[in-house]
Amino acid sequence: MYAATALLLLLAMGMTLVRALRGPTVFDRILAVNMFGTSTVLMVSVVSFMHHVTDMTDIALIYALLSFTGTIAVLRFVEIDHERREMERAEQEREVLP
Amino acid sequence: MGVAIDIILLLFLLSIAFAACVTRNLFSAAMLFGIFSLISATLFVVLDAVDVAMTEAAVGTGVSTILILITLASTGYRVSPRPAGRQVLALAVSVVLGATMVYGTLDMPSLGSPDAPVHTHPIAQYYTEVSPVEMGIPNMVTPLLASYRGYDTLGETAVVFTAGIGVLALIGRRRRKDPLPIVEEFREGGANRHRVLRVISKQLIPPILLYACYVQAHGDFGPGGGFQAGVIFASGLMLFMLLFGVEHARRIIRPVVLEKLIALGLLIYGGVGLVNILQGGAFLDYRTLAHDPQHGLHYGILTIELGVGITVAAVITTIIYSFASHLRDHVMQRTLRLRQGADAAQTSPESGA
Amino acid sequence: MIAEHAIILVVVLPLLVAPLCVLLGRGTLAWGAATLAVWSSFGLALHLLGRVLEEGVLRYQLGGWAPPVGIEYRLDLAGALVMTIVTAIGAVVLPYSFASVRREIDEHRHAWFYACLLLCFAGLLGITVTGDAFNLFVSLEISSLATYVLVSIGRDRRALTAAFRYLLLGTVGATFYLIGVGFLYQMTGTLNMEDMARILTEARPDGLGPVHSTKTVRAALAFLTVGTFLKIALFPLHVWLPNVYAYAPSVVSAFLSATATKVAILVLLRVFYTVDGKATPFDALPIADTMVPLAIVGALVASFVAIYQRDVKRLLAYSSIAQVGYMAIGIGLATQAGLAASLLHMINHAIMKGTLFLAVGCIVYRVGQTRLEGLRGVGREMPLTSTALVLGGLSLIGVPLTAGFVSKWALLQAVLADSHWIVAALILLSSLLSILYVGQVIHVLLLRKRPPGAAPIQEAPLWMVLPTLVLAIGNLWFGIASDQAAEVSRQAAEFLIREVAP
Amino acid sequence: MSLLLDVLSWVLLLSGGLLSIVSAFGVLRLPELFQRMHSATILDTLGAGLVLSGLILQAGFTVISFKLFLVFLLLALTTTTAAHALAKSALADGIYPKGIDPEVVRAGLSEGLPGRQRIATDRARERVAPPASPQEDPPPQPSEEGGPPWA
Amino acid sequence: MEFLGYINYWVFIVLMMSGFYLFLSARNLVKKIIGLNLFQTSVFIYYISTGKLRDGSVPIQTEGIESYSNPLPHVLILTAIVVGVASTALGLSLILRIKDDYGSIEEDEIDAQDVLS
Repeated sequence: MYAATALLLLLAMGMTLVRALRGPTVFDRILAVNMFGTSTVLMVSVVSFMHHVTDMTDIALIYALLSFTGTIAVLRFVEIDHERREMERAEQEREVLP
Repeated sequence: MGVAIDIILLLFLLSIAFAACVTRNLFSAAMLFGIFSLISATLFVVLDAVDVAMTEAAVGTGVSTILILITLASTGYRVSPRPAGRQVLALAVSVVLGATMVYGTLDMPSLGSPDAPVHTHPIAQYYTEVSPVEMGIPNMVTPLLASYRGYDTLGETAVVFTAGIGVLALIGRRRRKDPLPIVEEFREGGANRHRVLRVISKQLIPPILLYACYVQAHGDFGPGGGFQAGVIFASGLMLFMLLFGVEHARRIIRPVVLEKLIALGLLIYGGVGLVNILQGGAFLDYRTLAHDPQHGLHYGILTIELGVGITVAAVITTIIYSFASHLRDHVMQRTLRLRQGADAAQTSPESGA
Repeated sequence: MIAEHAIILVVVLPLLVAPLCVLLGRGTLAWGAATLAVWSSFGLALHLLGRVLEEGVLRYQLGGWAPPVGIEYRLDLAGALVMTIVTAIGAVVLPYSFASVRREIDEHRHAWFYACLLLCFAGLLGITVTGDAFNLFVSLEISSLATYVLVSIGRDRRALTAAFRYLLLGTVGATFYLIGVGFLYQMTGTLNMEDMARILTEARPDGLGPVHSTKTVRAALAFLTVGTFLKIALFPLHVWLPNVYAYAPSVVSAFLSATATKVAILVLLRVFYTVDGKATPFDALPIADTMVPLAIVGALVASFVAIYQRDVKRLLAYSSIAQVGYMAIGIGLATQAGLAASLLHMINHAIMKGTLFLAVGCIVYRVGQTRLEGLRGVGREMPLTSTALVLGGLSLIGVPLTAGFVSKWALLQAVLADSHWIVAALILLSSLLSILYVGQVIHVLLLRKRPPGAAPIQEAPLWMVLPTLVLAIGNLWFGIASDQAAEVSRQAAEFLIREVAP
Repeated sequence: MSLLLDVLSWVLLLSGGLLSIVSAFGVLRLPELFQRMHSATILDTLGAGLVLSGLILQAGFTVISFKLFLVFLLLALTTTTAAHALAKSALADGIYPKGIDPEVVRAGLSEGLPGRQRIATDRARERVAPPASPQEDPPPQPSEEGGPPWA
Repeated sequence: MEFLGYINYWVFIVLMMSGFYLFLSARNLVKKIIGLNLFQTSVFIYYISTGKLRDGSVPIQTEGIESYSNPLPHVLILTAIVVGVASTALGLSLILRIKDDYGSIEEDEIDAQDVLS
């Protein structure tokens, strides 16, 4: 029963992985990584029940926290990178003008 | 059944490693590395390494990937312009490396075989049978980490201390008399757009920090301990820094205090060892700490886990603050230059026209 | 009570004074704490050397746990020898560093500099003393990380790229060492070096012969040696060394050149003799006939390249690679005489290279750069520094009555005893080359006149010249009264070899 | 009684697994970023809810089931916020949902922001005039001209 | 099961090779660091697989379970992971400083500037 769920989750992770590898824009990749984190949380919980060692839910909790912090960090740095690209373009335009 | 999961996870790892080698986009390489360490953490769970899974996820996905992304954001490199050079030489050398390793695995005991020397050696029985009874700690990794091989962990805390001091020495901000003019509206503009994020994070950050203390103390019974707690504490502070700006975060926990905390953690750890010497035992022999050896062990392990937790939390927070403020100084200078440029442009047309 | 715990206090004292330096905050206080820690380590090291000479191997159980379960500190004569070299050089460099650091490193980084110097010092000592394979990896990482920070803390921009390349290659070397230990752990089940050596000679679980003849242990040996070659900077893997020694602050290059390679060679000896000793590694892997040619070619190429260097520190760095080649020849011979010669050469090379780099540091303190053109005639106005430099140079060449001659002579005897005529001839050839590049430096410094408009230069401050002169006289003392050092290194070699021969 | 619990948790677990397959399939096959995001959040809330409640039924009334409920609460809270942040960044980066009139998007963008942000939206507007090309190599999205049915 | 036991080792070795290849062939300094991290993480996976017992469970003492996997490799890897992160953090801060002083983080551009000076 657990094994079946684990396999289904693994299949889902596989498909998300394909999207992560193929994703054209950087946001597709961020989306895939975020979804990957969530499915890993579920995977770990199911595997811990499969091994009859139920102490692993702490790990699942940490995965959830970290995938959230990671996603927010990536988004902020993509934004900052975008803003700096804006400024570089503005700088080039200003040098061209005078 | 575990074998099928094992094989599929290994296939994932292989595909990511190849993709990382092929891709020329640095952002995607960084995120692939994030997924790689997340899957390897899941593989550790399947291979019964619970503490390592927690650390690998917290450190691999949480810290390394974020630092790589900050470096990319501040160096402004998205696609690495040149194709990888010297491919043939690199391939040849790594194939030779692989060949020696495969040659090495020919005589290895197969995975998990009970008659492998690793399991038949007397210390393996000692760690799994005698230590829980002797120490009274169910999680066998913590006594091994803190007491049997406690000196390794002291060395490791020293390594973390060196990394903290190194990053401070390299890109730490000089204690300026006049703090940088904080262009608030520039940062506010960016952060204000995420009002939803800031509200949610305000609810999330206190539980994260509380959870870090739980992980710190829970090291004896389940997966947890000094390192994981330190990293979770630092990721909580990082979340705050991300959403409320580095300047604000630096005012909450001043970098000077962090620097002292880095030193304090290592001193606590070493101090426990010196106290043991003064009490007449060997270095890091906690049995001398209290009348009953088992109590002494518990006190010793809890104290050094606390020392490790303080150092790791302070070091990772310092590293992330230094990286982020280095990035912010860069963006700041560019803004000031741009603003002066814009003012100059406004004045020169009138004078020019 | 101190004597009983001396073996652990040598390492832990500097390790714990480093965070103290950070807490103290100001550069001068940090320097004072650092000097006290290093000098007390030096005293403890001399005390330990004496005890090891009398009682043989000293042991210390960390955490009070018996060896295979816990970590054990095991100090034999070779370890005590290298420990004394490291602490002696540290004791000389620390007083020297007060003025030199003030000139070369920004003010707010002084406390961090001394913290990292102490950590590098403690890491190197940890390697010499440990009896546990994984603990050696941890100490190796402490000293390496501290070294990367020390190299890149100066103001020279090229030091950053040098430190980055050193970081990459150093981490690869450490990971190779980790793979080697992993293979050995899988075949023996333990991490204690002596326990490993014992199990390696026992029969395999499936009884096909001794454990050390398995393919895994051979691969482990290959990984350990390649990882250590990277750390020693033996010929093909020496790419990182010249820039690191050339662009690091002068205090750091003096300390590193005299100690880091010696400790890395000690790791090689641990791998060959302590861990794999009884398995007579020299026939398991073609080590002897790969190490000696590599070392000889390395010595020749490095000496040849050194002649064309325009920067004094890079020139000395290339000569370091050549000298490491001589030590590698001594070990590659796999005979007791060869091993004793390379241990003796460790002592003498530490003193030679220490003197030269400290003297160059004095010159940098006054002149500010190390390019040969800029140093024309500087020797005339800095008499004490130039005498130290000349003494060091002569010792590097191997002029009789200096330390260099003693160890080169011992090496030649060891090589001739094995009737390797070609190797002996090539050693003499590379000594001739060393005359060329040392002569070039002395010629520029002493015989050339100052450029017309150059400002007059006084002697470097007392606290910098005194340690340089102490080491220069050490050169002479070990050259003349060399029997004591030769005796200690012979005993150390004999102990390592006796461990192997049943 | 326990048989009923087992069957129920078995059903919950499998339905959660199937749901994650559906959501992953959606992420893989849907042509455009914002549609993929829509399908990604299925797994976060409902998929996780089903799987975790299946496990909670198995674990019964213990600390573990409380922790599992905590995991579900955290997941529900964080993944939705992350999806919100992702959408905002994508819009700020100039990627607009295909088939929806850019004017509507810009209105939405500028409504919630204080005046100070006019410049940011103006800049975004200029960029909308030329065909919005995201940062990387042009996206090989299938260019069915017809566009989604609701256009 | 015999054959499967060795599959894992060969997969780890392929991972190490790909990490090492990325490390050697990358021209960009950040990609070198990523390659180095991949190489180290796969070495850690190899270490943990040595400690796994076929039917052993997680090394946390619970009643009713006798055979546990060996906890020693777990402790070694806890140390090695933190050492890996420390060197990554130092490497990345060096890259930031190199970017400030040299203006680029491509290996050959930096070498070119070094050769001139």
